[in-house]
Amino acid sequence: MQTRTLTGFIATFGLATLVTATALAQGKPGGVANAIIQPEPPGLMLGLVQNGPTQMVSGNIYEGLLRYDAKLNPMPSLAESWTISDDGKVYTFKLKQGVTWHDGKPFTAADVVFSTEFLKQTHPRARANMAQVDKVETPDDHTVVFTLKQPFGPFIGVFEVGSMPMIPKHIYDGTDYKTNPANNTPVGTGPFMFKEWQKGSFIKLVKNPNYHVKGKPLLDEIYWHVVPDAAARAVAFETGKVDILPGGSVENFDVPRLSKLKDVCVTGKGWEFFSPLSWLWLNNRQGPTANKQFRQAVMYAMDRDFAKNVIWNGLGNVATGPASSSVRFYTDDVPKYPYDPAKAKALLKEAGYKGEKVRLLPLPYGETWQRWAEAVRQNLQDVGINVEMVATDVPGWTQKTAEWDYDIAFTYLYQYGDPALGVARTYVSSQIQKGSPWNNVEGYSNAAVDQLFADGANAFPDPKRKDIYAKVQKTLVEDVPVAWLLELEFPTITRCKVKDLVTTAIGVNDGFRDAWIDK
Amino acid sequence: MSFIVQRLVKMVVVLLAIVVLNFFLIRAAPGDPALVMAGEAGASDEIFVAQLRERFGLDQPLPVQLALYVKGIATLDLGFSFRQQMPVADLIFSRLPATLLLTLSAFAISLALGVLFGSLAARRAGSWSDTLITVVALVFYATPLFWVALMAVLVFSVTMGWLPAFGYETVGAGLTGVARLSDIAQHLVLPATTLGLFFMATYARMTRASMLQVSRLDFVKTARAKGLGEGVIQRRHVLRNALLPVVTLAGLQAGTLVGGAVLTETVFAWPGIGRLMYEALLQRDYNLLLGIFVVSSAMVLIFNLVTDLIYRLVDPRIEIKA
Amino acid sequence: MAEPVVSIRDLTLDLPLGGDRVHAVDGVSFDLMPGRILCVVGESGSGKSMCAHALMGLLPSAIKVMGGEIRFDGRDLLKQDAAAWADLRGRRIAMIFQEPMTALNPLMRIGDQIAEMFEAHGLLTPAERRARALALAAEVGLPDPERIIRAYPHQLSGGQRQRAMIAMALALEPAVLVADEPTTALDVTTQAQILRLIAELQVRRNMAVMFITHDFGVVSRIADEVVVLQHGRVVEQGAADAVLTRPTHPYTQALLAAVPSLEPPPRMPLPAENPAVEVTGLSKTYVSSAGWFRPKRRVAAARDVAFAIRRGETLGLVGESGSGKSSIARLLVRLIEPDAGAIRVGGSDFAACTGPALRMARQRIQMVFQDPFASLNPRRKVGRIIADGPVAHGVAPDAALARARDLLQLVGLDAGAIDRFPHEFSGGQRQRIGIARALALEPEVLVADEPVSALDVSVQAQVLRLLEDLKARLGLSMLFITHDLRVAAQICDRIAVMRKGEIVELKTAAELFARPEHPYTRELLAAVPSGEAA
Amino acid sequence: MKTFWRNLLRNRGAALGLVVLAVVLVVAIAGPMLFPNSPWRMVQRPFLPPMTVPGFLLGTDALGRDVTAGLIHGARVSLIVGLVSTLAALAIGVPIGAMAGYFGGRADDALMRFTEFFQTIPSFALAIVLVAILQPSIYSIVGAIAIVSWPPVARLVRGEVLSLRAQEYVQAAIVTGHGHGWIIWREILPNTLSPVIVLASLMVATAILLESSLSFLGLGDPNLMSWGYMVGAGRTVMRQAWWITVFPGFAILLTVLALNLIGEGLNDALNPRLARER
Repeated sequence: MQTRTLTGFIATFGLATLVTATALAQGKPGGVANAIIQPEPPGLMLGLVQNGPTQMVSGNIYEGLLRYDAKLNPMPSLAESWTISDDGKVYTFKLKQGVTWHDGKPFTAADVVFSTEFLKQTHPRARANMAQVDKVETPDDHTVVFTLKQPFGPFIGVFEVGSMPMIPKHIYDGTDYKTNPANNTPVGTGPFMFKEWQKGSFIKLVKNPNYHVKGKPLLDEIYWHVVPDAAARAVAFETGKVDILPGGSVENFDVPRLSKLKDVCVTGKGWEFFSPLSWLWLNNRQGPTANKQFRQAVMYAMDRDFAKNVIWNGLGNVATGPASSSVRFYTDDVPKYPYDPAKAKALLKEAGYKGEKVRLLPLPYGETWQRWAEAVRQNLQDVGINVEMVATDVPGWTQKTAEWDYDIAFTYLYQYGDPALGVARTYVSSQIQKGSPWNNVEGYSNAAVDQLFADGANAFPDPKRKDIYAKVQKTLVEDVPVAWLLELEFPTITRCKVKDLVTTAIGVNDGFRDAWIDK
Repeated sequence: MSFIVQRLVKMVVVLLAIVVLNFFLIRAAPGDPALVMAGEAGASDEIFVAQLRERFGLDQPLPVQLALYVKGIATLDLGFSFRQQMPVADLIFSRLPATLLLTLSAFAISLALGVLFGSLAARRAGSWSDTLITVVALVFYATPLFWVALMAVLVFSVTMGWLPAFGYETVGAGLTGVARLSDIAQHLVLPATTLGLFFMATYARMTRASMLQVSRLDFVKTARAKGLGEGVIQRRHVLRNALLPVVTLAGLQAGTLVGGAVLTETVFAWPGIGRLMYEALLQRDYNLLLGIFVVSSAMVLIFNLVTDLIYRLVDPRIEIKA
Repeated sequence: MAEPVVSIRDLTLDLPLGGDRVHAVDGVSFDLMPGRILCVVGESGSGKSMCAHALMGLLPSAIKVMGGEIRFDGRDLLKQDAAAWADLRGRRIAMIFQEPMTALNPLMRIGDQIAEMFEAHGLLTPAERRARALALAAEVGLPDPERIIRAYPHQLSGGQRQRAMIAMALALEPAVLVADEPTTALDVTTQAQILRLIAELQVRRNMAVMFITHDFGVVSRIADEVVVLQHGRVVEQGAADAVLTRPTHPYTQALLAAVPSLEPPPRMPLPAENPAVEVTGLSKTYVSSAGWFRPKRRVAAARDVAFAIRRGETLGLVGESGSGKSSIARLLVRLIEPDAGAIRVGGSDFAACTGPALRMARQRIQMVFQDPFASLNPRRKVGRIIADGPVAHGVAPDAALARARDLLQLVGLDAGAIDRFPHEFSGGQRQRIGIARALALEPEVLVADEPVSALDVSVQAQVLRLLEDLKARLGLSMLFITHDLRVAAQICDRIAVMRKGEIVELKTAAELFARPEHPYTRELLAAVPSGEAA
Repeated sequence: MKTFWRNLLRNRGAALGLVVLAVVLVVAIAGPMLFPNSPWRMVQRPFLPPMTVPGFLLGTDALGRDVTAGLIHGARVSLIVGLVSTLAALAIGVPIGAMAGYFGGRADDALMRFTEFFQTIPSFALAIVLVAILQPSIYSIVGAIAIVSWPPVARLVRGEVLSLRAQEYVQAAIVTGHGHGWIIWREILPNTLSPVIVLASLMVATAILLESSLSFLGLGDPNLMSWGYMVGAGRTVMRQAWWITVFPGFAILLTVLALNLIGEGLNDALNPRLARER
């Protein structure tokens, strides 16, 4: 098999080394980091639980084969190098030597194979990604070869710790994964080890003294504090109890105030991999929202700049279409929907809308989303849409969207850097399946779009994909299957003495490896 | 003793009824734990949700689920938390001490201050100071609790820096012994006072009304006719008798407090049971939620029993009346 | 003659504005002499209690002292401050109250409450106080004093409680004892004992006693001197025998005349066959639920009770509290369910009726209640109260109201009363309304449960006369329940004496008073304070 | 009636409470006429402090909505929540209490076990669960508040009925041959009115507070601008814009305080013995 080394690899490897080197030169060892974790995660076993807070904490306990920089270029982690065959079907990873699990057992290729199998059973995203894999082989203890059924463009981008964490075979093999007692004391290869979890209070991680990167990590301990009330979290930061507010841990309205405090640094970086994009699900099946002109009217009716400036304090960008601007193959060469109530009214008239009641489901994620829904409701009411807000909690929202019991519903989704991973699922008709809130919930069905997304995923190499995705984006924006709102930005607020926390595309989730505190 | 046995039997019946009611109530809510977890995972497919449902036993018919749960309860097994991957009992009992500490302190504060204010107001009934005391006691009741809590944090933690704003103890300080106790006590001050002041009004009102009623009774006249000083009359004759209904109320409230401190626990990040309940509800963690209801209801029943026993000690007449 | 201990001069007390008169007490003067008992007599609202409270400095805040003085120990009691009063009360002037149950703190042991007298005045050590409490308990004749001083008030009988109160009052050997209707709430036999005790003690201690009462029987038994109050004024005062035997003021004369005689008036015997009501084997036992450390308690309210009420007859049912006489009344009208027995009214067994049949049968046997204040719904107009019954039994509302007017006139009230509320009437008037209500259904039998015991003597006589009159005019039969043998003597054809749920003796009134057979009957008769004896 | 008002007004607290409540009622009834626009309209710059721009006396909230308009429209919603939920609680509690007290025996036992059962479940927790289950709306909120607040009513009414049942006028009605329904409705219930009114006035206050607490947890009706909703929504920005929470919070405080003072005054005034001694 002919292989070639990706040029990007050299570049990134070099960069990574450089970053490491500078960090080493500057970083001061020691110290304790106090961060907020919100909400309290249900568990820390990353293979079993994948929600945001779990990723945030456990991303520092477990590791994936790769890490990604802000441009989503792969960097070595447990794999020190990798090659991709010319036909884009064979991926060979060389694993780092001398890596051990927190319990001292060596990390080998067998663990990678085991993790693949494990995650196929428990991790929906990994299951989808691994479905592209024909076979996994281990020529030796430190080499893993993935052979794909067909080329899959985004495959090199799926090895981040949250998407594919490495699970210790020696602990889980042959056990019932779900009830394994080790789930409460997660064992990974990462820079920090699980120490203590007082439910409702804090999670404590301690430095892994045998970490495979020399001189890392610099911090001795991390405390993740559980503070359920947003205002109390802001107070916790102000009073110096915590120094790190990961994105989303305080209400947006508090961000400007906290940012202005002395010695406080804010960054919007660290979300490139997720590139969260918000939109309104518009139920394409029934009611006024089944009408394309009505949906376009919704786009024109919304003052998204107001939402950005007032509700999100100017953070983020107004979305142009189905892909966030940080996603690969993004294009802004699409029809535009500026705030134009007059045009919205005209379109409503054309659509023959007679003032039927339209149910609006806000996202029950706190005050920001509530205010946003109120503003959108007002926008829609102003052009004559008869909106009634339906209040729910998270399970209610999940149920209603998953069961398609809504007219308009707020949501936001991660895009995982590639349209095939994070965008297609919302628009292809094969993803119209009741019971999940994250697939093609709006019920949009367009054979041409289905075909384009199918082609895009397996086209090789990249320029081919770019053309295909440009076409898709144009079609979708014209059809308005959902009403795109904003590319969200969740600022990470820290005291400035906390250095090098956000260095990768997943930010805080694996950032503590390099972080240090300036004393 | 038959009294206690009888009460215990009644308690079991009530608890069982609570289990059954809540079992169905919770399941009537939209969404289930599998959906919630699927939702949180950010990506989901049918297999994932189905797997979760099977794992949680949600694929079984409801009566079977109920039977299994009741069977568990009968063996004092509160089941396994779907979400937190821990036995429900462990979760609850790790939180119970914090809740009891908070609520019992708040309870003591509210009772002490309430009785104090109530008796002061009663002795000056109809005067300006009566009105003033009544209004002051009511202010803390009438202001939304979370609002008072936030103000307290702003004033005493953020501005003055006197007291910690949240949590149960200083995390990571590694304190032991007396230092740890004093640390916890400092953390306790704000939440317990806020909660206590809220409940104070009820006791103040009750004490005042009760004292006014008692002070019209003949034996108070007898006490005066004896030539007792006003202080002794108020304390020994009026207050002691007036406290009987207050004891009853207190018993009812002390129990309810256990499950009712959701707001305070949320604002002060107090790792108690109320918050756990609320989170379990939002996550549709059926077993955990049911478990909390069972435990907090059991606490209510126990508190009521204790109150009744105390009442019997305090009021010698009960023996005949029962 | 000795110096008076207390001398009240021109005492004038004002009622709060809006009352039915300006002065609660108006220019009252009298003296209390050591070793003598002064009875202050009057009907309700006469101001007699106010005098007592003024003497104790325990006037309600709404009552204002307008004039006069109360001289005691060379000072004017009306001008004392709180501290001086606290010192005087209990030590120099003591008081006992009407309701011995409510006058004792239910949460304190009897001994502690007695000892508190010493404590209040800073006397003796705790151990000495206890010893004195014990001695006092013995002195007032409490049985088993060791046990009783450790008991709580509810564990004592009414008479024992009153003895405990007296023990308290005597503790510091006061110069003056104020007794505010101390025997009114007690049974006759107990009343007699307490009166004897007070009389004994005041002689032994040479106390001056101010004894408030409404009962001339009591006056005749213990008074040395009498003051008669009417509407806050003294209408007559003097030595007891003088006032009782030769009253000069018309009010006193009327009061004395109103006291029913123990001598039953002659009555025509009535035929025994075909009685209006025939009760056989009536039994009722109350079972209190078992409690802590304690088995069930059973109290027999009626044990195999049998009697008949002849047509046109008034059958009296007398007995002390707890004898079961009220239970019989309630069983008879089916307010409580009998355990066994039959109540034959006009041929059918009333005790066996149920449901709608019972409701229909009810109109044949109606009841007049004891408390004129509690027996009328305060929120319904008098007309409705009377007319409700006939309406329930199918009479047209207009006709029922018209009948209510007639009935009101029949019981001696103005027909216009139908549009007024009960609280606008006096006690006697209310009792008349209650009678009108009972008559509205045109019953054959009237059950009257202590219908006059809550009324003042003068009113009592009027109501009795009314009942007697109505009975005759309407051909009613009546079961008359009372604890007052005088009343029974006046109104009853035959009298049954009850004790512990059993009828111990049943014979004509004349015979019963002339030749009581059962020892209990004799005891009862002996205990009646007799006006004539004075 | 006249003496009742005199007694009530002689109580300073109650008089004060009546004045405040009257103002709130006037605002609730007439206010929306003065501010006909929806309080949800975003009409000015967000976070406008009070008294900086004419026409916006109390400033604007996080979206630029007029706080004054919200306060005035909220008065109606908050009062309706309080009143309706109290009426609903009475509708449950009074019959249960009346039947338990009147019939006694097994019926009493069964009904009181039922009542105790509801008292055993921590009430706020139950309210939260109920609202979450039914999903927040004015109906579910009112329903939940009613369901958690009826047991005290039942207990109170039962106690009153129990003592009234022994009253001679009730016995007279039985002897007269009236049916149970008639007796309960005509003879007994009217006489339980005073304590029930006192309790109800306190319950209205508690209901308003409960609604605000539910709003704090995000369980308010998002279509109705109530005071609770305003306080709940404004508390996250309390540090930047105190006026968003302070004004509605103060409105709640005043109303609840007024209702409590009135309740206490009623208690004193309806208790004739106490009233006379004053």
